[in-house]
Amino acid sequence: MTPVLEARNLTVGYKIPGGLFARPQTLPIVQEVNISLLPGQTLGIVGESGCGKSTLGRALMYLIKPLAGEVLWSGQNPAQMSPEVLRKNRAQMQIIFQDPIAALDPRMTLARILSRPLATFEPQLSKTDVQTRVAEALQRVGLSPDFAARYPHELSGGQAQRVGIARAIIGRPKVIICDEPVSALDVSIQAQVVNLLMDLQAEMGLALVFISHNLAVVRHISHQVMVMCLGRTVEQAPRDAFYARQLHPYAAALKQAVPEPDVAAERLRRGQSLPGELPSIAHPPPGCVFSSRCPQAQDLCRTARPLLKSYGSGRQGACHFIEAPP
Amino acid sequence: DDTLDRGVGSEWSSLDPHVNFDAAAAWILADAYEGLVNFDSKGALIPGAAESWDMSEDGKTYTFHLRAGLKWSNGDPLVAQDFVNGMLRTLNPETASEKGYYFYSSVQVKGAAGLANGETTDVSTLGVTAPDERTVVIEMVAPAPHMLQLMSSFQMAPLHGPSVAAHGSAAFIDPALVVSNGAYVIREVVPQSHVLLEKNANYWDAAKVSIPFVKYHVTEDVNTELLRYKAGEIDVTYDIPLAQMESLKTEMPGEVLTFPSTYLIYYSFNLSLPPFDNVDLRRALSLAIDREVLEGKIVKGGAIPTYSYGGGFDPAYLGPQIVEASMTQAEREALARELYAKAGFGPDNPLKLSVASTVAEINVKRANGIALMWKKVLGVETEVNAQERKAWLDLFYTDDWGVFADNLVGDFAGPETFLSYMRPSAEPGYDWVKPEYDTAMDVAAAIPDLPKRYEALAAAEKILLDDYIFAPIAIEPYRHLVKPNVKGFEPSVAGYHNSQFITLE
Amino acid sequence: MKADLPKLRSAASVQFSRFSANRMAMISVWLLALTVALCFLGPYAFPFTAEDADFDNISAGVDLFSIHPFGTDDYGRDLLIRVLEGGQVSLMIGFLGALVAGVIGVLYGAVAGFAGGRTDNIMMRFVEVLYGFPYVILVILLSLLLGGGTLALFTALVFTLWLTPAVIVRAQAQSLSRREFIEAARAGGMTSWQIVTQHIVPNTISLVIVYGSLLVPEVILSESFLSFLGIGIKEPQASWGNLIQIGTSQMATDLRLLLLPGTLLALVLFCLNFIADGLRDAFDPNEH
Amino acid sequence: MDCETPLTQMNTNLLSLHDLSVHFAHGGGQTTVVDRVSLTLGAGEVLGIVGESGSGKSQLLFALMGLLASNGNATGHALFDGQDLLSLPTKALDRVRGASLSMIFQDPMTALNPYKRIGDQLAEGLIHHQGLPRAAALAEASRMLDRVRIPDAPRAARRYPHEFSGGMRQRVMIAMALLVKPKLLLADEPTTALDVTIQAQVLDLMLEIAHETGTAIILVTHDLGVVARICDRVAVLYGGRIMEEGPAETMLSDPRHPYARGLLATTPRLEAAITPRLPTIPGAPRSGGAMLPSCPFAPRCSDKMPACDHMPPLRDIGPERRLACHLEPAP
Amino acid sequence: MIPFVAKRLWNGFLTLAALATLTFFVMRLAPGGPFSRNRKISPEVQANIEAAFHLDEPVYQQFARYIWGILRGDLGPSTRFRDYSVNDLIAAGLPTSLTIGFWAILVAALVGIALGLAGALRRNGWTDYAAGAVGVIGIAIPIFIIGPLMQAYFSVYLGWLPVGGWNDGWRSLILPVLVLALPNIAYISRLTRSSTIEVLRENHVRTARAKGIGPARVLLGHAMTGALLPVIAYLGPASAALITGSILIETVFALPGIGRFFVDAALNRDYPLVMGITLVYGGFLIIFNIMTDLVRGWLDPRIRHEG
Ligand SMILES: Nc1ncnc2c1ncn2[C@@H]1O[C@H](COP(=O)(O)OP(=O)(O)OP(=O)(O)O)[C@@H](O)[C@H]1O
Ligand SMILES: Nc1ncnc2c1ncn2[C@@H]1O[C@H](COP(=O)(O)OP(=O)(O)OP(=O)(O)O)[C@@H](O)[C@H]1O
Ligand SMILES: [Mg+2]
Ligand SMILES: [Mg+2]
Repeated sequence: MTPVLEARNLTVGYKIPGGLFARPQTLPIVQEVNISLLPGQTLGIVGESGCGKSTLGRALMYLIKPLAGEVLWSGQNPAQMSPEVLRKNRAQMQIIFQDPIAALDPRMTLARILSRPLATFEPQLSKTDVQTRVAEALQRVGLSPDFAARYPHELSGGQAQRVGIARAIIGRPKVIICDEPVSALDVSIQAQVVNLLMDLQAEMGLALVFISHNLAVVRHISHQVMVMCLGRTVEQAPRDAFYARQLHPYAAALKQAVPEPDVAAERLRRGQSLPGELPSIAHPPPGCVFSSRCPQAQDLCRTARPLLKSYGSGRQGACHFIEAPP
Repeated sequence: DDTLDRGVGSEWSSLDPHVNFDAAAAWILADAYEGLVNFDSKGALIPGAAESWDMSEDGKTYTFHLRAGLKWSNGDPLVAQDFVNGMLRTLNPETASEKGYYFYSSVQVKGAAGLANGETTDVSTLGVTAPDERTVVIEMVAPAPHMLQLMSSFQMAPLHGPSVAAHGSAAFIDPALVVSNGAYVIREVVPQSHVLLEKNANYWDAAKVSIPFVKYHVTEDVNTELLRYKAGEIDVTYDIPLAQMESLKTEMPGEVLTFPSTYLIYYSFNLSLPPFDNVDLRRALSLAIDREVLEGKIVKGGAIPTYSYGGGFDPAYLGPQIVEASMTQAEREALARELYAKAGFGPDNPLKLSVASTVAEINVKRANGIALMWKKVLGVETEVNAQERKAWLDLFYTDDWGVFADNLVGDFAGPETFLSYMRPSAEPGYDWVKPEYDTAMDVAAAIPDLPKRYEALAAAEKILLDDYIFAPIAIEPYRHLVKPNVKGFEPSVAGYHNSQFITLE
Repeated sequence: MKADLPKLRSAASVQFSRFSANRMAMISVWLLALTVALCFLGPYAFPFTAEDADFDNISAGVDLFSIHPFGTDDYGRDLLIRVLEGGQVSLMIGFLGALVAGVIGVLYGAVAGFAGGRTDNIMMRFVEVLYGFPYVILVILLSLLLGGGTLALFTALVFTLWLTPAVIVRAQAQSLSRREFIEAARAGGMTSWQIVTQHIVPNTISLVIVYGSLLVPEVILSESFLSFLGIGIKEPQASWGNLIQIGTSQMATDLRLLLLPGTLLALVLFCLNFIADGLRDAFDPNEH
Repeated sequence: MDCETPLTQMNTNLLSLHDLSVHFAHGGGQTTVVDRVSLTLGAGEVLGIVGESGSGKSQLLFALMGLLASNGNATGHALFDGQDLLSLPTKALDRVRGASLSMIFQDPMTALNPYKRIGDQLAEGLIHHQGLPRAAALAEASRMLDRVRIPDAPRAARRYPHEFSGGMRQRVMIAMALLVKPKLLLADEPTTALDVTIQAQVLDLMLEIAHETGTAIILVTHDLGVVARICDRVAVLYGGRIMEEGPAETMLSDPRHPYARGLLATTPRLEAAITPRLPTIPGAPRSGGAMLPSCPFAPRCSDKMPACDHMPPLRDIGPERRLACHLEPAP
Repeated sequence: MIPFVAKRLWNGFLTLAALATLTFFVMRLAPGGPFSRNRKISPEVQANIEAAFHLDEPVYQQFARYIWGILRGDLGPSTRFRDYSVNDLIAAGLPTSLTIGFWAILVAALVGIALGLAGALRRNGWTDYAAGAVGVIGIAIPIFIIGPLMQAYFSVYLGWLPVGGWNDGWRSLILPVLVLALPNIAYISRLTRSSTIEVLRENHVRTARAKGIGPARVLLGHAMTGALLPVIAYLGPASAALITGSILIETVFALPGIGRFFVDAALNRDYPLVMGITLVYGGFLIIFNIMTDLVRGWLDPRIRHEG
């Protein structure tokens, strides 16, 4: 099967103004990332805040042009598509933006926002059909149909986030890139939305890229998990293997730090967060990106960057000191 | 206050006396330069740099005798050759002056045409010579009694060769470089703003010049000029807003000055475009215009209604008998209707025409008035096609018009400048074929004696008027507001008001 | 799951009701409608037309109970009718001109600002060339090419008036196209044109409405300037621009000639001002 | 209006809300999104508010800050430091806001001024309220950025919001609110965009500063883990009403309200077995609409009874615990 | 930034070249020439005069000559104002136009923005209506009416200020500047009001209010930046137009500026002068547009050139 979404050695960055005399510079953010996503599969991406997850998501949608490497949509490179073909292909993919409110046009009612993708995907729909579909989509994300008449500024944060989700699913795309899609939802609705995405996946082979900080949710929905740190993949593994044991110390630290709704346990963990400097993505350290905070860091880690290596059964890690997995 | 502030309307095109073509700048130049003759405060011809002159028997040669001891403003002696050089400069194609036509067309100075055309560059072919330092001799091809009118500084300014040779056109505008021979010298020039003149101590008649400074202000907008006048910034205006003529006459009775100019308004018909080839129709249209109402009540600019073409400027010229002039308006209108019907038009078959006019307010107003009169008297449907000036000029030569709101400014206050303009041989573009007129004009042109010449001209004018190739409308006046303390600013048909004859009280 | 459809009020009907709740705007709409009706119907109430000159009655003064209630002009034509008929032309040109200039400018600017980069650069440099081209010459050429008629007039009016809205909208579009919802629209597979018309333009609407309301009088007044260059409304047809022009030249002696058309124009402007504000508010989803 | 506690008694607390309601005018009608909320908060106390999405948490905080949208208005009383925030004139309110009362907004993406450098935005409050010179304020700001784990803080202070990731902006918001050392910090889902390691650090920082300066915190969150980590007390909001309130320990170990119980039960856990579907609270969530006299949770409640047609009052059910439910407290 | 400016200047140069070329050729399609008069002079003489100004050459040759002239910094002789070269005329008129335009745009921007902000803050209150009325008046009463009225009152009746001319220092400046600023005040205030209303509701303004820094600083420090972005875009071409002279103002106040030269030149088919002023205006326009883009980039980092 060809992957619906693939990234090969993808490097993405931003232009930053270059000061008085200089031309704008390009600052690479995401570096040499490889992704391959089959239909019906979910890739969970977790990682440090500011490590380039959203940037990667945008690049996968070809909203930012890669600096190097390539993105492939069902084997085709959007860089080589005509604008029209690009647009059509892009419509098959959807993205749920991290910032729910900013991604909604303040001058459109939800009805218009939600019927927009339908006009692209199913232009033949009648007006009442569109209305029905909009109402249905709202309900599926736990909003009542009469929200359709509202404007974005009349929504709560979670409601806006759900509208973003509704917009992404309404056209029944092949791929959805979800950038922290449930962060503002209470657990019950969060569960409802995750269930919805999984239902869709089962129904029509939807492929998902699921960026989240909630490791429990990621565990639930993903087939593959990828951990990013400072723009690079530090670990990639099938879900069960990953949750059973993390190869990379950062991934392990992440799992350690997940808070539990248990007051006694949590109180004990107060003040026990990872020490050490956070490196800036603009000036990445020469060695391992995690070296400044890694409890096991050695001199080698500070001077040589570990490469992403395979450790069998689909597991990859980028650390000098990974013990071979069982 | 030792400064006389005068308005000059819009910006002059040049302060170079051999190039300037504007009437307004002519005031400034008449103050700064003096020709062989001059005009007094009433516009009468008086001796200028020349104290006297003689005419030959055949009227073709004039000899001017310069005053003794004439000087340029920088003290250099002014000699007869300077006048000859002035004319040569005007005629020289390199000067790119349009004023040469005074010498080869208005009067025919021997050799002038050849020099102006660039046929020859040999200055000795010119019939203007300076046999000695105080004598200028001008030979013409044909007698022309009006030539004296063309000997003032506007046409006949002398040339201070060294400064022009050294500095080019800057020699006329840079106060440090200007050398002139008039009652005043130029002290300050700010384009679009003003020119300041100061009394010339080296002027031969400097003792009689009373105002030390004269400042000419550019004020394009007449309403602004009026306000400036009211605020005391200007003593003599260039013009008066038409709409305010009446009220100003009552508001400041002694200060409104109007008198006829050589600016003739007439409406030409396109002879090569039917139905205007029909003389009856042309006459009908002319008759239907109530010139009194038009000028007195509608345009209100103080223009003098006229039925003739060459008359009204020089009182000595009586012109031909004109029947229209002695009819009442009712009679004219009756006749007009009759002729209109005769030409085949009527209420069911109204004439439709378009008047090509410039966009100037006064012209549009007049055109509108005439259109409404034609409509009322004859039922003619008129569209006023107001065009920007250059387009209007161009339009004339395209023949793509029915009626042309025409005008002509005479070179001097006499009939001949107008009548010779209409000569078919002069190709003014009216498509009027009339050998009789050319012959009649030739006859007149050969007569050196003025009264006899005027009789012959009147005969010619009769031929012209009888064909109604145009409808004469009115003679535009000069309109000035003059502060009560300004004395010596008096009516002058040619429009000369040299500051040297003005006094401030 | 099947949703029962709620009865939704369309955005347009919400906007309409919001607009009609704005008292000043509604008064203005009625006043404007009244003015328009007067201009188009009023002249029929008189036994003569705007072109009938009454030479015995030139420059008659105001006498509300006479046949010429506001007097006559320099040719004895009834001033009131001329002002009303002038209104027909001016209002038509004003609104149509503003509309056309506005639409062209807004779309052009929105496209340039949204497209950015080279396209934007070329489009805006073109605008600069048009800005820079000597207007007087342009108008003269237009009158040569198209004759002095309405088409030339209209072209001359619109030719430059669309440039400024284009510049303003382009600036807005530039900021907007960096916003995430535009990115979302692009991600949703909308064509650039759809994004421009459905996202960019609606988000500049309040500026556009306000600027448009200023364009109307600008068009009406520029028309009189154009008649200085030989194109424009030709006599005997009246227009407010011309009437104001004539009135201005006589304002020192006969203010009446200026006041009548001037007041009507000012009235229309005030109405537009309030209507624009009302529309602005009505289109603003944040208003309640 | 029926007062449960006399106003004077509230003065001992840093903040006491009394029957605070928020209404939105809506094309003629009115909707109530926060309904008669009464709460108290002592100095240095950390109160967690959890609740359904759209239950009025953010609006409650906005009401306190005087920042409701133009169509919103708040009624009731909110005594803070002896002043009623709801009736303070803007001028007086401005002496409180940003000085002793600050807020972390839920939407960090749009809440930062896109036209100003991060550092300037942070320093502004200090300059205004504490009269610090600009340079000193900027230095403070970059120190605080460092504490919220923004890498390369001095340089970051000179950058603009759009150059920051979502989580970084959120931390900037946190830094901004903490910088002025307020008496009360209103934190609206402050760590949603942070990975758990940084979240832990930031929460620690908030506590640390709260201890240093005696700052009380109202923390809105959906993450019961976060509640467990730093909250002293928790209030559960549903449909604009407080359903249950009590100390964090007991609330998390022994929630009484069916909704609170549902929340705890549906929280996804790392150790749980992977099921095809995540458990949810059955029934459709509320979505605005008119306030009914009934309990807003009733339609979804598995223990629904006829009495639920009337909203039960918030009653004391144990030490510092209050509950608004007709269900008898479990034995 | 400097590379950006350099690139824009280069583009501007190309624009100017395009403008010059277009104007040069298209201008000659207009009827009439610099020396057409209603009294027709003989064709030979006419030809001689035109030859003196090289008008007899084929147009492309004239163009080449013109370009060569520009390269040497010589814009050629004026045909309407015969005593001067185009360089002289621009040097004489531009300072006046610049001075008046500069003050007018300054006054218009300050007053317009202030009125707009006031209107936005006190929406549908008296301040707003008053600001709106100023706007309507600024637009409805054209310069050729308000100018004479002011002259009649302040100059003729009160005698405080000169009616016209450019001889009275700052006193000559006041009326033209005011009258010229008025319509621009209208535009600027209306645009400002509209965009301020919008910006005031953005979330980041709410954040600013949460800081308790007071309404004035919220407005000036936070809301205004966004609100001014479209206004600044408007100011680019508007400033270029004002600074290079307004024909109406210069006529009504009898001021020696290049706005009047421009129209006069166009009406008289003074090709070199039209070209010269077109280039000056085009140059200013391009520079102002670069400046507004820079200012907008400075205010809004998101649109900062290539940022
Ligand atoms: N301007 C407004 N006009 C009308 N209703 C509004 C407005 N703003 C918010 N609401 C409604 O008020 C209710 C409460 O919103 P609020 O933002 O307080 O929710 P929340 O509890 O913070 O939810 P979330 O967790 O999703 O952020 C929501 O139903 C929302 O739709
Ligand atoms: N427009 C921009 N210009 C320069 N740098 C940028 C820009 N946008 C983002 N960055 C930088 O890129 C990095 C990655 O940003 P991104 O938004 O992809 O992070 P993220 O992984 O999504 O983080 P979070 O979890 O906090 O949302 C950040 O360090 C940010 O500072
Ligand atoms: Mg992100
Ligand atoms: Mg919220």
